[in-house]
Amino acid sequence: MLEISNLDHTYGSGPGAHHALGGIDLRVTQGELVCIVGPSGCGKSTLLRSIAGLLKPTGGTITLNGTPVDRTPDDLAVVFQDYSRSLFPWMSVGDNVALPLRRKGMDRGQRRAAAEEALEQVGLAGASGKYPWQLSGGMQQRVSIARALAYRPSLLLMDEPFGSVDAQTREDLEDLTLRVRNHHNMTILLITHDIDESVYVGDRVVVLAKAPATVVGDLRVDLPGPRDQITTRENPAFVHLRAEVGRLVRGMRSHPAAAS
Amino acid sequence: MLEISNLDHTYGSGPGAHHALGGIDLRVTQGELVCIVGPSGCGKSTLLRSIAGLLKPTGGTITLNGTPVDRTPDDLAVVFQDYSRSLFPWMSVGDNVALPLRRKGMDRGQRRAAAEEALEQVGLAGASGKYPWQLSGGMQQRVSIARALAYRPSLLLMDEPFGSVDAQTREDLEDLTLRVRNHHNMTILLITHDIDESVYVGDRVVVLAKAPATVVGDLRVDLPGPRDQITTRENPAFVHLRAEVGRLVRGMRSHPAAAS
Amino acid sequence: MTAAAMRFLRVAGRLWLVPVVLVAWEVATRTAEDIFFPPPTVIASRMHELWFSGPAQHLWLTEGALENIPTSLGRIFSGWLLAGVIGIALGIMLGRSERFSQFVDPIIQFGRAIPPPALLPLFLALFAIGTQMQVATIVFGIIWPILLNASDGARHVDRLHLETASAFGFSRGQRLMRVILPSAMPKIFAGLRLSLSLALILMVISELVGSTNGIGFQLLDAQRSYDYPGVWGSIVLLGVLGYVLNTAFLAAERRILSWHRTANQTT
Amino acid sequence: MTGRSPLSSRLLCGAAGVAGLFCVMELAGRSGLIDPIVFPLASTVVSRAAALAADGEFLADVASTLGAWAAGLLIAVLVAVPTGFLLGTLPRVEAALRPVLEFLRPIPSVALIPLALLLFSDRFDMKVAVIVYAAWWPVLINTMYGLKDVDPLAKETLRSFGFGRMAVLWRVSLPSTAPFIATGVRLAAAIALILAISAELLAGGASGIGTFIIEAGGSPDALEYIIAATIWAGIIGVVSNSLFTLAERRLFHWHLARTGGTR
Amino acid sequence: GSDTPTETTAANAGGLEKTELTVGALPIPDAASLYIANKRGFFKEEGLTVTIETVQGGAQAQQSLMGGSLDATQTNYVSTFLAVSAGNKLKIISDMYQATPNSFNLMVPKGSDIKTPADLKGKKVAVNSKKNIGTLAVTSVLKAHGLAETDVEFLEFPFPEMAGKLQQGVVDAAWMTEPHLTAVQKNIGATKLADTMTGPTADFPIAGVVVTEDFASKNPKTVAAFQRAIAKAQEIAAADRKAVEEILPTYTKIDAATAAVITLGTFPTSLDETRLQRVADLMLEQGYLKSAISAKTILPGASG
Ligand SMILES: Nc1ncnc2c1ncn2[C@@H]1O[C@H](COP(=O)(O)OP(=O)(O)OP(=O)(O)O)[C@@H](O)[C@H]1O
Ligand SMILES: Nc1ncnc2c1ncn2[C@@H]1O[C@H](COP(=O)(O)OP(=O)(O)OP(=O)(O)O)[C@@H](O)[C@H]1O
Ligand SMILES: [Mg+2]
Ligand SMILES: [Mg+2]
Repeated sequence: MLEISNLDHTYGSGPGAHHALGGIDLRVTQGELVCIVGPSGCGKSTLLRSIAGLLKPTGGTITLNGTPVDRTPDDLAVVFQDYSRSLFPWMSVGDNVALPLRRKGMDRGQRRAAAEEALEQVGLAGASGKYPWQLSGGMQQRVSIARALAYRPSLLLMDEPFGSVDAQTREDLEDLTLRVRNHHNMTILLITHDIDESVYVGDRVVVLAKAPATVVGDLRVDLPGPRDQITTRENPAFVHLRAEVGRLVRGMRSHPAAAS
Repeated sequence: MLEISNLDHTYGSGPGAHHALGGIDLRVTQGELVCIVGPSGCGKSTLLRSIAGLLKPTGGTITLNGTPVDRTPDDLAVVFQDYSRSLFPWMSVGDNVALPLRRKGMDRGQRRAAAEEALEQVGLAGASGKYPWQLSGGMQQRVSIARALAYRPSLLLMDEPFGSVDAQTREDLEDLTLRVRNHHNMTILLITHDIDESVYVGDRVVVLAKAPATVVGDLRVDLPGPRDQITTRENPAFVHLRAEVGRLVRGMRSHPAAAS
Repeated sequence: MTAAAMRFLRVAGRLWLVPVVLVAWEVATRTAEDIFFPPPTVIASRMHELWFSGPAQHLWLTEGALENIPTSLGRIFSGWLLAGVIGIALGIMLGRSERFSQFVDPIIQFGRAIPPPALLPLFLALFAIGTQMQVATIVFGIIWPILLNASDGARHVDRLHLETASAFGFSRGQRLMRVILPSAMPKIFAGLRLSLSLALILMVISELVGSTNGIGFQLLDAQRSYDYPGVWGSIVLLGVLGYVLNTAFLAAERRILSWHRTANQTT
Repeated sequence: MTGRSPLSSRLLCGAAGVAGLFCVMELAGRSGLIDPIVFPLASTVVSRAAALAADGEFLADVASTLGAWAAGLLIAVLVAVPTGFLLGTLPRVEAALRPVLEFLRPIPSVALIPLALLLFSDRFDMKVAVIVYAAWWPVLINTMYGLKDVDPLAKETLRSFGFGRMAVLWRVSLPSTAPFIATGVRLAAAIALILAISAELLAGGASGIGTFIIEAGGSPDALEYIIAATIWAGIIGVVSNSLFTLAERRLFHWHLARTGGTR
Repeated sequence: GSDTPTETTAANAGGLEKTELTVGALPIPDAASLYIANKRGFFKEEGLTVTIETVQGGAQAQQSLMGGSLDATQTNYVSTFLAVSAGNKLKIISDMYQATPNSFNLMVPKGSDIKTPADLKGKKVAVNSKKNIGTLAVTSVLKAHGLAETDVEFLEFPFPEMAGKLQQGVVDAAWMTEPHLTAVQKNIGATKLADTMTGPTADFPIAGVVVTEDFASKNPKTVAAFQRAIAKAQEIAAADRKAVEEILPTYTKIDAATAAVITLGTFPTSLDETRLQRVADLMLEQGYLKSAISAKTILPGASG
């Protein structure tokens, strides 16, 4: 579905230039949930923005369902890392969630209902009349998740979507994401810093190395589904994978094949 | 040093009002590092803002070193949850970090050196000439940590300061915080969603319950110092405490005494 | 392609509309044959005669040009600078102090709506006739965009920026110079740019009364002598001056607000 | 926030400010600092202005000026905002038009009135044209600067959901620029009033505040009349500005809440 | 609007090309006959509906003529000749106002050192508009006292502000007309230095009504009707000062008491070519005109 080959990006030019992506190759099939982990500042968000067509990479190609991405592809949703700035302060929370649904040709009532439902799923029932700036950080983050999920995109890009919520809510949101993915056969790319999370939630975990970013590991997560917060995390395969990813992120190579 | 009694805050008035804090009592002594955990949207940031004098609570009192807080106290630093908006886009990263140091009576060269040092400590050596919007999310968060640490305040308030960085960096920053605290005898209040972190880093963990926030648990962390990422986390006392905090956050009381 | 050729093409790309407009104007006026609307070539030759037919050692400027253009420019600049300083200072005070603004706001809104020519008698009473009075008129006429935009910019600083400033115990001066001023800067610049061209307009108005030199005076003189090419020449001169000033202003703005431009760039 | 109504305190403080200015002017006149022959006493002028309020003819003048003012301002805003968006979003168009626009901007509208007289056979049209010419600049410039201030992430958010240029313009750029455009409109409102009066002053006509001032010019008490009429212009300015501010507060409460508006 | 259909019919019977006229007038005594004619129905009798609009000055009014928002306007003759010499095609259709002694004086502040116009050398003189009747008249006085136009500095101020300027010493003398002349004597005790309407400017023609040449040639009957109405009003104004005093407060802010004491000019009852020629000649002599203009060319009937 999504094919990225030799993706390269340099910010700026001249002496202040920053080579952020250094030839990334990645292939994601329909319905897959790929987690991307890597050190802070390595280029994960840059990669995501390129896929979303929000940034024109300086090299390489991205194709989505066979067509090259040169503008924002259709049927895509993004949960931005800087979620608070991506909500519109002049709209109520409900309107923020409902707005993209216009593109789906829903009428007013349907949009409203879908928004309410999505907000309820992320634990914000009753907040739809408030404004984003009346919510706490974690609540804002959940609004932006609700907005993306309500949209039911075929490709969903999430940039550290669960970073500002408490452990309990985080688990609930992870499970919600898995549920929605299964129901609607979405393809999801999820950036996270939580290694446990990446293994728990992902079908694959891609590890990026730093400056310029390259893929240093690409691990298939073969855990029995449906996943469950308690049993899955106790599974020895989970514990093993998590240690493996941890080592990769810390720069120790687990076995030669994983190195790029 | 810091005494909070019966703190109460309601946002807005009339039918849209939100009762965020419902009588919080808390006492922090000089040099203590208190972690605050609680579900998303429970009122942690509200509490922090009240202590920083940025928000006038609707009830209760806060005293710092004997004087009531009605405006921002001296010698205080804050790492805001919304770190990216708290950096000034018109200044370079180095200037952002160096600016508050003027208050400390440092001259230009000293300020510059202190900023460079703080940036290096958070792993951003060489970034001081860049602008905040040229950095990744996690890097911006580290700039705001560097700014706070370089300032060497006697009271440091941190609102989910390590949420956007990778696991490795997170551990480094935790240790850095502990080191700086020990060197300069700072008092620190740290809000986090990571229960492990709260136990690892804190002298005490305070658990807040939701809507309106009240203190439902206040656990002393009696772990041998100096702490260490590997040995401390393997300590049975650590494992026990972390389970305890987890239960409290999830709303199950561990034992009657912990309830407020 | 050489850098010089590139630069030339860039400038040409920016200015292509100018000759188009000029030709259209020439054709339209030549066909209309109205004495009130002389063709640009006639205007140009009148401008040449008025200002640019002087001796070589004066850079071909005539005495009329040397007398009138620098005086007027002097008035514009001193008026604009003064208005900038007063407008920014007062605007920020208004934006940051609710109290102060409550007391002064009606007076300001009142002053804003008063046609500057109507206040000429007051300025004539308060200031010495001549440049002082004219500068006062210019300041009064152009200060409003700066004042309003500055107070708006200062009032609407991102709350978290202010909170950061208080959390770190910024002094009043730092808060002002490092937080409020930079974040209000884009708006202040919009105000400054507006008032720069307003300054030209007000310069003309202020030279309409009790004045003996300046571009505005020449315009008036041409008007009452029924010298239509002269009138148009003065108007064109004002336009050209305005264009030059604005270009210089934009160049300065680009340097000062560079963070702003790149920070808000969309990819 | 204090307990008492912010509106009444606003009115009280404003009144105090105005009273203060009045006293200063009156004292300056009485002490001889400003010769009353040169600039009449504040009390004389104010009583003259008060008398005008009961003068039916003057009220008709005011109504006539306000008509042209409202029409001119409305047209100016309707033309300037779309143009500002066009120029703000299409840099190439802006680059091509800039020399022409920047050439036109400093041309005094007052100098254009004689030309407008030649072009328009209807006085009202002439007034409106001159007002539009002068009043659209602040709206245009503020719109363009406001557009530069739009958070790029907000725009990207909508784009990522597949919305087109127009939708982004309409749903993100417009609302987030709106408060700044509103400031431009407030600036333009005052300029429009000034131009309405100036146009009447230069061109004459059957009625209008400017015409009133011309008529007063033949009187020995001309200065008093002129300044009294000017006071009414100022009052119109204060009232219209308060209305605009009120509307802004209602429309852009989100803007105030997010920025340090209440501090 | 034409409110009474009967009159429109009457007008059409008279063959008028245009029955509704908009006429510009300045709020000064010069325009009295226009208002008298309107008030007493002289225009109506001729089948004309005249709307009088206030204008600020001759130049703008002429532009309104060209633009079409005015059909005719009051203007002073100096402006008219200047405009004609610049190529404007104008016709004077009625004479309205003529100077009398002491109607336009040079004033100096109380206790001024300037005793005769000869003392004005190097001094500042306020006029309402440069290159117009004020400078023309003052210059002719200067010439009579052996000075030239360049020996003084002329500054422009509106009439109402001149008192203040004299008082402040911004100007040393001011050329003024009624009602300001009376007011300045009363308010600041200013004194008369010279009457500027003597010698070459004695009984000088001041103001009349102009239309565009185009208008005059297209609407000869309307113009004639207008002239007849104005002539009737001029006769009343010339003969009966009370009539003028009565009409003044209706279109200016001059009150009845002031109207009773000010010095008025005279209201000529016919349009006389030779009188107008004096203006053109004096302007030529003082360099206001580059070449001679025959007054005849700007009277209706002659093609200019
Ligand atoms: N607009 C920009 N201009 C210049 N450099 C940039 C810009 N945006 C990002 N960078 C640089 O590119 C690198 C990668 O940034 P990116 O945001 O992709 O990192 P990331 O992997 O998402 O990090 P994090 O986990 O901290 O969010 C960083 O080193 C950053 O400094
Ligand atoms: N400006 C405001 N107006 C109205 N309600 C607000 C405002 N700010 C916060 N609240 C409400 O107060 C409650 C507590 O908010 P707060 O930001 O303190 O939560 P938090 O504990 O920091 O949550 P998180 O972990 O998600 O950041 C939330 O329910 C929020 O909706
Ligand atoms: Mg990122
Ligand atoms: Mg919070």
